[in-house]
Amino acid sequence: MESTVIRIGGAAGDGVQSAGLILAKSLSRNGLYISTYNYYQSLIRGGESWYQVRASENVVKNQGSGLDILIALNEDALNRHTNPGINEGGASPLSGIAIFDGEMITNYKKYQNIKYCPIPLRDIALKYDKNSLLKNTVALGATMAALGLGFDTFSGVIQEVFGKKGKVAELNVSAAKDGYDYYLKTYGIFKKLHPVNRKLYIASGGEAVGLGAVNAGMQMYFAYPMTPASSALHFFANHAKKYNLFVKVTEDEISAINAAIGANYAGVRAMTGTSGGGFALMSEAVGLAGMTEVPLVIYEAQRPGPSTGLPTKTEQGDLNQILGAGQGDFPRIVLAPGNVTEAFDLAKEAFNLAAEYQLPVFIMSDLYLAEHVETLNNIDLTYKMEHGLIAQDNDPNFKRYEFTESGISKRAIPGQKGLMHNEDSDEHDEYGNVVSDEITDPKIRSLSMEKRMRKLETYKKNMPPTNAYRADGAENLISQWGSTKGVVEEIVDDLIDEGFSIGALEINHVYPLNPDIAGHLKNRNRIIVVENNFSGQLNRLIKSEFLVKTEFIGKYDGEAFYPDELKARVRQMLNIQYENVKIGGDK
Amino acid sequence: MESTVIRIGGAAGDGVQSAGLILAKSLSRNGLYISTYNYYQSLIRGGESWYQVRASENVVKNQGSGLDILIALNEDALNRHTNPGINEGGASPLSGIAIFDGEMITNYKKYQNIKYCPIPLRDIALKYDKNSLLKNTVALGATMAALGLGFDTFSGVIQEVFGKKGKVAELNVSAAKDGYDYYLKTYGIFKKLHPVNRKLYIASGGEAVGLGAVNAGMQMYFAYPMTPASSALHFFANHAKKYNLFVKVTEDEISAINAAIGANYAGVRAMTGTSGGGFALMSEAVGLAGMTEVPLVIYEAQRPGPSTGLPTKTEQGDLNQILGAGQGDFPRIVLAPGNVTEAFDLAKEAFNLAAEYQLPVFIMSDLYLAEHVETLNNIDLTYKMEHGLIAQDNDPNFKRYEFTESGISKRAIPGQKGLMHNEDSDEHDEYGNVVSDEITDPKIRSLSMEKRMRKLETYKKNMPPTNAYRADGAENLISQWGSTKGVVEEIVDDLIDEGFSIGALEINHVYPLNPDIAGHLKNRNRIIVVENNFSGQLNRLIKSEFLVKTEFIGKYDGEAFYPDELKARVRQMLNIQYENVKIGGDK
Amino acid sequence: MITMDNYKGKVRPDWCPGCGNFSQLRAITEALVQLNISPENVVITSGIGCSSNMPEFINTYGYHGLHGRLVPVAAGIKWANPDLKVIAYGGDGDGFFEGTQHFYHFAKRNVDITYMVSDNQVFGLTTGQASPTTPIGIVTKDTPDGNIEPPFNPLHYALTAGASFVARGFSGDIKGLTEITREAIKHRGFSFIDVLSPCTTYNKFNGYEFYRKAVYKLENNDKTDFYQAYKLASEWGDNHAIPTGIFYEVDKPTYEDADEVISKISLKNTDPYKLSEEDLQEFY
Amino acid sequence: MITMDNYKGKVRPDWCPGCGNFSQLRAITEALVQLNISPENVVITSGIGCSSNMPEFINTYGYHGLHGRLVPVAAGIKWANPDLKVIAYGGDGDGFFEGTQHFYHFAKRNVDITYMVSDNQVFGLTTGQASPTTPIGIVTKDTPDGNIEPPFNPLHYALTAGASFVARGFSGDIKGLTEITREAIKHRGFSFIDVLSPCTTYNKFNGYEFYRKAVYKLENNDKTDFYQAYKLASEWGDNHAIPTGIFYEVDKPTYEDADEVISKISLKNTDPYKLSEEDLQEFY
Ligand SMILES: Cc1ncc(C[n+]2csc(CCOP(=O)(O)OP(=O)(O)O)c2C)c(N)n1
Ligand SMILES: Cc1ncc(C[n+]2csc(CCOP(=O)(O)OP(=O)(O)O)c2C)c(N)n1
Ligand code: SF4
Ligand code: SF4
Ligand SMILES: [Mg+2]
Ligand SMILES: [Mg+2]
Repeated sequence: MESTVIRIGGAAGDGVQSAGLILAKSLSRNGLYISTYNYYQSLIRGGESWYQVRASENVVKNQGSGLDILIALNEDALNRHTNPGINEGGASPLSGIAIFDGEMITNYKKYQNIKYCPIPLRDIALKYDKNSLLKNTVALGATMAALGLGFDTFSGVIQEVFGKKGKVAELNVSAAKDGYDYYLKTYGIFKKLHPVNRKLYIASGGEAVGLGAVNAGMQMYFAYPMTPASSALHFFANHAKKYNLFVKVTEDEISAINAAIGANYAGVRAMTGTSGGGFALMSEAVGLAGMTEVPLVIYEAQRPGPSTGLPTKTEQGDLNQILGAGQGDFPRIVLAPGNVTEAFDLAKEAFNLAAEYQLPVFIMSDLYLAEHVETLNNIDLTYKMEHGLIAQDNDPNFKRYEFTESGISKRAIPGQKGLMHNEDSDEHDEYGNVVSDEITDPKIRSLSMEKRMRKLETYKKNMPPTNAYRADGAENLISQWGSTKGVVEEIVDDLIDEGFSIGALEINHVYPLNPDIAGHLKNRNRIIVVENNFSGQLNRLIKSEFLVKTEFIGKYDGEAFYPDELKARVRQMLNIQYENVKIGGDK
Repeated sequence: MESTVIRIGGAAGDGVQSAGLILAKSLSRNGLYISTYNYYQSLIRGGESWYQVRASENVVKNQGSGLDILIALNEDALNRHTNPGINEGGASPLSGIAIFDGEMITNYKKYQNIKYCPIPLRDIALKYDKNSLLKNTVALGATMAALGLGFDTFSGVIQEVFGKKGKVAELNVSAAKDGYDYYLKTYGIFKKLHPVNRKLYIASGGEAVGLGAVNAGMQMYFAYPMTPASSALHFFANHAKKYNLFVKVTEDEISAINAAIGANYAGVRAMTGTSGGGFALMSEAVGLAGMTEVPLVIYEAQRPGPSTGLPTKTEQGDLNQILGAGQGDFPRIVLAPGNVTEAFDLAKEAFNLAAEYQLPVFIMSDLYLAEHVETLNNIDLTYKMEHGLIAQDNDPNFKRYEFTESGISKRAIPGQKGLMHNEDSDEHDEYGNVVSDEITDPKIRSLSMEKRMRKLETYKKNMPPTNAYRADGAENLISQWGSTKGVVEEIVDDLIDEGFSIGALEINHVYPLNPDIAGHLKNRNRIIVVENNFSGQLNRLIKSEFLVKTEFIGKYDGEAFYPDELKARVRQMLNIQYENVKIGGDK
Repeated sequence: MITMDNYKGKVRPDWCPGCGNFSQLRAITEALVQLNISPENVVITSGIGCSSNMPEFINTYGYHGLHGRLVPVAAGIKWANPDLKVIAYGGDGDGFFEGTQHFYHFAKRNVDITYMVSDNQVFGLTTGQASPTTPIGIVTKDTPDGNIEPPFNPLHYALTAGASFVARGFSGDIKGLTEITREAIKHRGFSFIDVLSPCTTYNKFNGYEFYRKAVYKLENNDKTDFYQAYKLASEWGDNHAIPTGIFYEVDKPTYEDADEVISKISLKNTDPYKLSEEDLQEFY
Repeated sequence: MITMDNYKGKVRPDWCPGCGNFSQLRAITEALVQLNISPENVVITSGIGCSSNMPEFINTYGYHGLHGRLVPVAAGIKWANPDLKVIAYGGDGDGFFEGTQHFYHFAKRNVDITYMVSDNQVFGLTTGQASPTTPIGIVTKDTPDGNIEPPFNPLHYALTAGASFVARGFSGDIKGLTEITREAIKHRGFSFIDVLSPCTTYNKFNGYEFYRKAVYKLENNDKTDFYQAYKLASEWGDNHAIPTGIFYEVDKPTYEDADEVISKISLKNTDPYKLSEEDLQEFY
C-alpha cells in the first residue's frame, strides 16, 4: 500500500512523543489516515526513544515498514536509524531524507540511498527562545514542507497544542514557519502528499476504550496505575468532571477490582483496568464476580512478561492468565480489539455483555494498541444500553439465581423494595443461600454449576460472526487476535498480489471461541496462527477446541510485528513443502 | 476387590473424625490396607458429618463403594445412611449392620438388607464418665468385635491416642472392652477380617506432602491458613521443633510466597502452600520466581470453586489457574500425586526439580487427597538432594543467567564471595542487568525468553515415563490426573473382568506433558478423560498438545468419584456405539 | 415503623451456641430499627469467616465476598449510591491480616461506611489458628508452641489511619453494643467498631467470663482527644482494665464530600453522560 | 578494610539528574563502608519504581522483585540466613500503597531488617501520578483536578506498628542521611527510614528548595518516648518545621529471638533434618 513513514528519533526527555503527536494530528487534519508507533524505555530521562507516523490516503492498518523521513534529534538517532544493519525489532532503516541539525550533528556515516538535509534547527530556535526549546517545532515545519503540505493546517494544530500558553503558540508558529521555509528553499518538496477533504479523528487505543466505555454508560473507574493501562486511567481522570465520572486510584489492584464489583452490584456501570502484573492480583476477585454473577468489565492492557518484564514494550502474553484467572470453572467472556476503532466498539459491547450475561468481561489490549495513535474509522456514538434481567420491586417469586434455561437470572439492585437477598461467594442455591452450611447438597451444587456455565452456551448462540478477511476459498489462512489484525490483513493483501492463495481470520471474540470458526478452518491447506508472544496462547486454544493442525508464528522481542518482517516469515512458510506439523510442537 | 467399608455418621462436633481415625489406625495395625473418606461441612457445630474407612488385605485404592457397617451417632445419620434413595454424591447406602444406641435412636425406618444392632452406648459410657463422652469408644469396640478382630491391637491404639491423659486412656479402654464384649455376646461376629503380620503406616495426603518435603530438606514453610492446605501447615507447625523447621503464617498469601522466594533465593529450601483462592493472590509472584529463576515449590490443595465455593469439599478445578498464573510465558512444572504415597514421592521430587531447573514447581492436590487418610505404600526415606548448578566463589566468569544449551545457568547464593549480582523481575541480560534501561535490546530479550523456555525442553528429555496401568494393547484408555488415580485403576480392573478392553494412563506429571503420552494415545478406540471438575481442564491440555479426540467424564458436585458410580458411567460409554466426538464439545 | 421483624433473615444462624456473633446480629438489627431504616436501603458486605456469614442471617441486601475484601466492596457500593447505609462486617483475620491495607486506606479516606469486626482473637471458620489479635503465648492449631506474633491493636490502627469514629464493643453487653452500633451508623464518615466477641469453640483464653470481669465502660472521655483515645486503646488487663465504648469521634469531611463528582450527584440516580459528536473534537 | 570501591556497581544509575535516589545510594554505601561490612554479606531487596532500581547500581546481592513486596522478600532472606544484612529499598507508592500490609506486619514482628523508602511523594516510574504521600490539592497525571486523598504518614504508621527504629532523612543532607542509615543498619530489629527525596521531574511542589528551608534536625529528643515521637511526626510546615533524624529507637526482642528454631540455629548453615524410620512411628 502506498504510504509515507516519518520517524522522529531522540532521547527520552527530548519531546519526541509530543512532536510525534503534533505530526500525527497535522497529517490527520490533512484528511490522511495515520497510524503511529511509539518506541521508548522504562526510564524517565536519557535512553533512546522514537516515534513514527505512517500516513496514507487509504486506511492505514499498522505502523508500516519502510522509512521515508527521519527527524534525528541527536547523533545517536541519526546513526541508528540510517544504519541498514540495525533493525530495532523489525523497524526499517531510513531510505529517504534525514532532517537534523547539521551544526550539532557532524559525526555520522553517510549512506547512498539517503538524502541528508541538515537544517540549523538550534540557530532558528534560538531566535525565539534562549533555550532553543523550539527545535522540534522547526523540524516539524521542515517536514511539512518536505511533504509538500500547506502550512496553514499545520500551524492550526500548533496553535491549538500550545494555545493555552498564548505567546508560546505564536513563537512556535513562527519557528515552524522558518523551518518550513528553510526546507522548501534549500531542498524542495521531497514527496508530495495530497490532502483529502474529510474530517478524521485520531486516538490511542487507551483513549478509544475510554470513549467506548463512556459511550456505554460507564460512570466509575477504579484502578492502580500501571503501564500500559494508564492511558485509559488518564483519559478518565482528565474527563471526570466533564463526563461525571468517579475515578478512583485505590491502594492496590485488589481494592480496585473489589470496589468495582461493589459499584456494579449497586447498579452503576463500573470498570477496572490494569496490566498483567496488576491483573494477577485481581484474579481472585474475577472468580468472585463469576460466582456472584455481578457484571464486571475488566480492561487488561498487556506488556511483555514474565513478571515486570519490559514495562514499556508490547506483547500478547496474558491470554493464558486471563483464561485461567480464578480457581474453579466459571463463565467469562474475552474480547480483544484488533485496532483503535474496535477498541471503541468492543468497549461498548463489553458493558452490554456484562449486564446481559452477568459475568466478567475482559477487554484485552496491549501496549502497542493502547499507546499508539490511529485514525478512528466510522465512529458510531449511538448506543442502546442493555440492562439485562432486573426483577420487579416486591416480586414475591424473586430468586436471584433462578435455574433458567439460558443460565441467566434476574438481578435485584440494592435499594429495590422487597428484593433483599444475599449474593454469596460460597456455592448457593437459587435464592442465594449457601448450600454447604448445614448439609452440602451435591445435587444443587451441580445444578448451580450448570446454570452458570450455561450462560456461555447461550452466548455462543448470540455471538456476532467471526471476521474473515479475503478468506473465501483461500487455500491458506492466517488467524490472529488483538493488535496484530492490521499487520496481518496488510500482508494478506500483499501476498495475494504475489500470487498466494491466502486469507485472514480475526478472532476478536477470543473466549468463548465462536463455533463458526470451525467452518472457517475447514479445507485449508495450512492454518498459520500469528501472535505477539512466545508460546502461541490462542493457538493452544484453537487446537484444543477444533483439533486442527496449525503452524505458529510468534514474536516476543517486545516489539510489534512490522509488515515486511511478518510477510517474509509467512512467505517462507508458504514456500516450503507442507509437512505434518509435529504433534505436540506448537512452537 | 474384596474389602470392607465402615462408616461413622453424626453431627459436626460429635467427634466423628477422631473416632474414624482410631478405627483407621486400628485396622492398619492389624496389617490391613485402608483408605478413608471424610465428609463434613464448612461449619463448626451441627451440620452433618461422616467418616468412612475401607479396609482390605490388598492395597486399597479409594474410599470404596458399598457400606458394610454403619455407626450412627444420631437419628439423622441412621436414617440417611440406610435410605437407598439417598445418595450423597455417590456414597452407597448401608447393606450390612447398623450399630447405634437403641435407647437414644428409636424413630427410624427399617430396611430388609440391614441387620440392626442397637447397643446401649450411652449407658455403658455413663459407667465411666457422667457426660457419656465415651460413647464413640464403645461403638468402636463393638465394631472391632463385629469384624472378628482381637481386642488387644485396638486397645493399644486407644491407649496411645488417649495416652497423654493417663486415666482417660484407661477409662476408654474399659469402655471399649464393654462395647466389644456386648457386641460379641449379643450379635456375634458379622464379617471376619484376617489380620496380616506386617507394619503399615497411614497418613493423609497433607501429612505425606509434609513428610516428603521434610525428607527433601525443606526447612521453611510460609502460608496463610486455608482449607484444605492446612493439613500440611498443621503438620509442619506440629513438627517445627522436632525437625528444625521455621514455620510462618504471614498476613496474607502474597507475603507468604514472597517470603518463600526470599528464603529460596538465600539458599534454604522453602515452600509455600494454599488453596485456590489464596493461590490466585500468589499468582503475580509465581511469575517473579519464573523470571528471576528462583527455585520454588508451591503446594496447591484444590477445593471446589469458583470463589469461596465449597470450602470443605473436593474438586480438581484449578489446573487452568495454575497453568495461567502470572503474565507472560515462562516455564513451570506441575506435579499431581495420585494418592498419598505419591504425595510423599512427588513432594521429594518437586524440591529437586525446583533446584535443578530453577523454576516454580507445583504440587497439586485436592481436598480428598489432602484430608483423607490412606496406607503409605513403600515409603523410601533415602534421598539425594540435588543442588543444581551453583557457581564457585569468586568465579570471574560468573554470569547468573548465562545462555546455556539446557537453559539452566549457575546460581550464586548471597554470602558467597565475589558473586554479587542482581536478580531482576525486569527482563535482563546474562549478567542480570536490565535490558530496557537505556535502550531495549530486542535481541537479548528474545534470547532470554528462549533460554528460560529451553528449560522445559531439557526437562522433557529427563522426565520419568508416564504410568500406564494395564494399558498395553487395550482398545480403550482412561486418562486421569491427581486423586482420581485409585478409583480409575480399580474400575479398570473391574471392567477388564467384565470383558472390556481397557487400560488407564495416570498423568501425575501434568505440565509439561510428557511427549511419551503421544505413544500411549495411539491406536485407541476411545480415549476417556476423567476429571473431578466441570470443563475437563486436563482434557483441554491433552487435546491441544496431541490433537486427539477424547471423551470427557466430569464430576463437580463436591464429592470424589466412587468406584461404582464411575464404573457405571464408563461402562455406559463403552457400550454405546462410538460416534465422532463433536468437535469443540469437551463437556 | 420498622420493627425487628423486618430484619428477620430467612436462614437460621448456624454459629455455635454462645458465639459472640449472635450479639452482633442482634445489635446491628436493633440499631437499624432504632434508626428506623428500611431493610432495602441497607447493604451488609462481609469477608470470609464465621462472622462473615452474617449477611445470610439478616433481611437486608447482602454481599458475602472474599476474605479480607469487604471494605473496598462496601466503599464501591457507597460511592455508587449514597442513599444506602453500608455496613462491612467481618473477622479479625479477615480485616487485620488479609485486609490490612484496605482497612487503613479507606479509614484514612473517611468513606462514609461502618466497619464492624467480630474480634474473637482467633481464626474461627478454619478451625482455630492464631489470628492477628491472638495474645502472645497462646497455643492454637498453627502455634502449637505458643503464639509469638505480637498482637495487632485495631483501635490504634484505626486511630492512626484517621478514622473519624473509633469504638470498642463487647458481645456480652448487647445493650452497650447496640448503642455504639447505632451511633456508628449515624456517624458521617468512617466508623469502626472492634467487638470483643467470644468464640466458644476455639478461644479458650478470652471468653465471656474473662471479659465480664475485665471490661469497663468509658464515661466522660473527651472523644475528640486523639492522644487520650490512643492511650485508652493501649489499656488491657483483667480487672476492669479494658475500656469499651466510643474512644474517638470527630466530625470531618468525608471522601465523598471532597470528590468533584459525587459530592454533587448520586451516580445511581443520574443518567450516564451522553457522548456527542462535539466530544470528539479533541480527537480531531 | 572495605572501601567505597567495593560497593561500586557495574551499571551507571540512570535516574534523572538531581534525583534524590543518588543520595540514598551514596548514604547506603557510605554507611556500609563505615560499618566495614563486606558486600557479599549484604542483600538489597526492592520493589518496582525509580527508587527500586537501586540494586542494579550497587555491588551487593540484589533482588529486584515486585511492586510493594520487597519487605516479605527481605524477611524471607533474613530468616533463612541471619548472617546477612538485609536492606529493603523502595518507593512511597511501593511501600505505602501496594505494600501497606507488609510494612505494618513486619514492623510489628520487629524482624531485623532495614527498610528505607525513597519518599518523593509521587509515582516516579509510571510518569507522575499521585502517591500515598502526595499532599492534598496537588495536580498530577491522575489527579488533574487536584489530589483529594489524605496523605499517608509513614512515621505514624511505623510507630503504631511497633517498629523499634523510626527515622526520617532528607536526600539534600547526605551526611545526616548516612548517619541515620548507619544507625538503622546497626540497629537490631526493624529499622525504618522515610527519606524526603526530591523527584526533579514529577514533583514540582516539594523539591530541594522547599525542604532545605523546611527541615530541621532532631536533637535531644527522647528516642524512647513513643508519644513524643508520634507528636514530632505530626509536624509539617515550611519554616524549619519538618524534623529529620531518629524519632524513635528502642531495644526489644526481634521476631527471630522469639522463634524456637531460628533463635538457636542458622538454617542456611544447618543441614536439614534427616528423617528416619523412627519418625514414621507416629503414622503407625
Ligand atoms: C484468600 C483466602 N485466604 C484464606 C482463606 C481461608 N479462610 C477462611 S476464613 C479464614 C479466617 C477466619 O478468621 P476470622 O477472619 O478471624 O473470622 P472468624 O471465623 O474468626 O469469624 C481463613 C483464613 C480464604 N477463604 N481466602
Ligand atoms: C502490581 C503492580 N502494580 C502497578 C505497577 C506499576 N508501577 C510501577 S512503579 C509504580 C509506582 C512508582 O512509584 P513509587 O513506588 O513511589 O516509586 P518511585 O518511582 O516514585 O521511586 C507503579 C504503580 C507494577 N509494576 N506492579
Ligand atoms: S467457631 Fe467460634 S466464631 Fe465460629 S461460630 Fe463457633 S463460636 Fe462462633
Ligand atoms: S522521575 Fe523522579 S524519582 Fe524517577 S529518576 Fe527521575 S527524578 Fe528520580
Ligand atoms: Mg476471628
Ligand atoms: Mg515515589
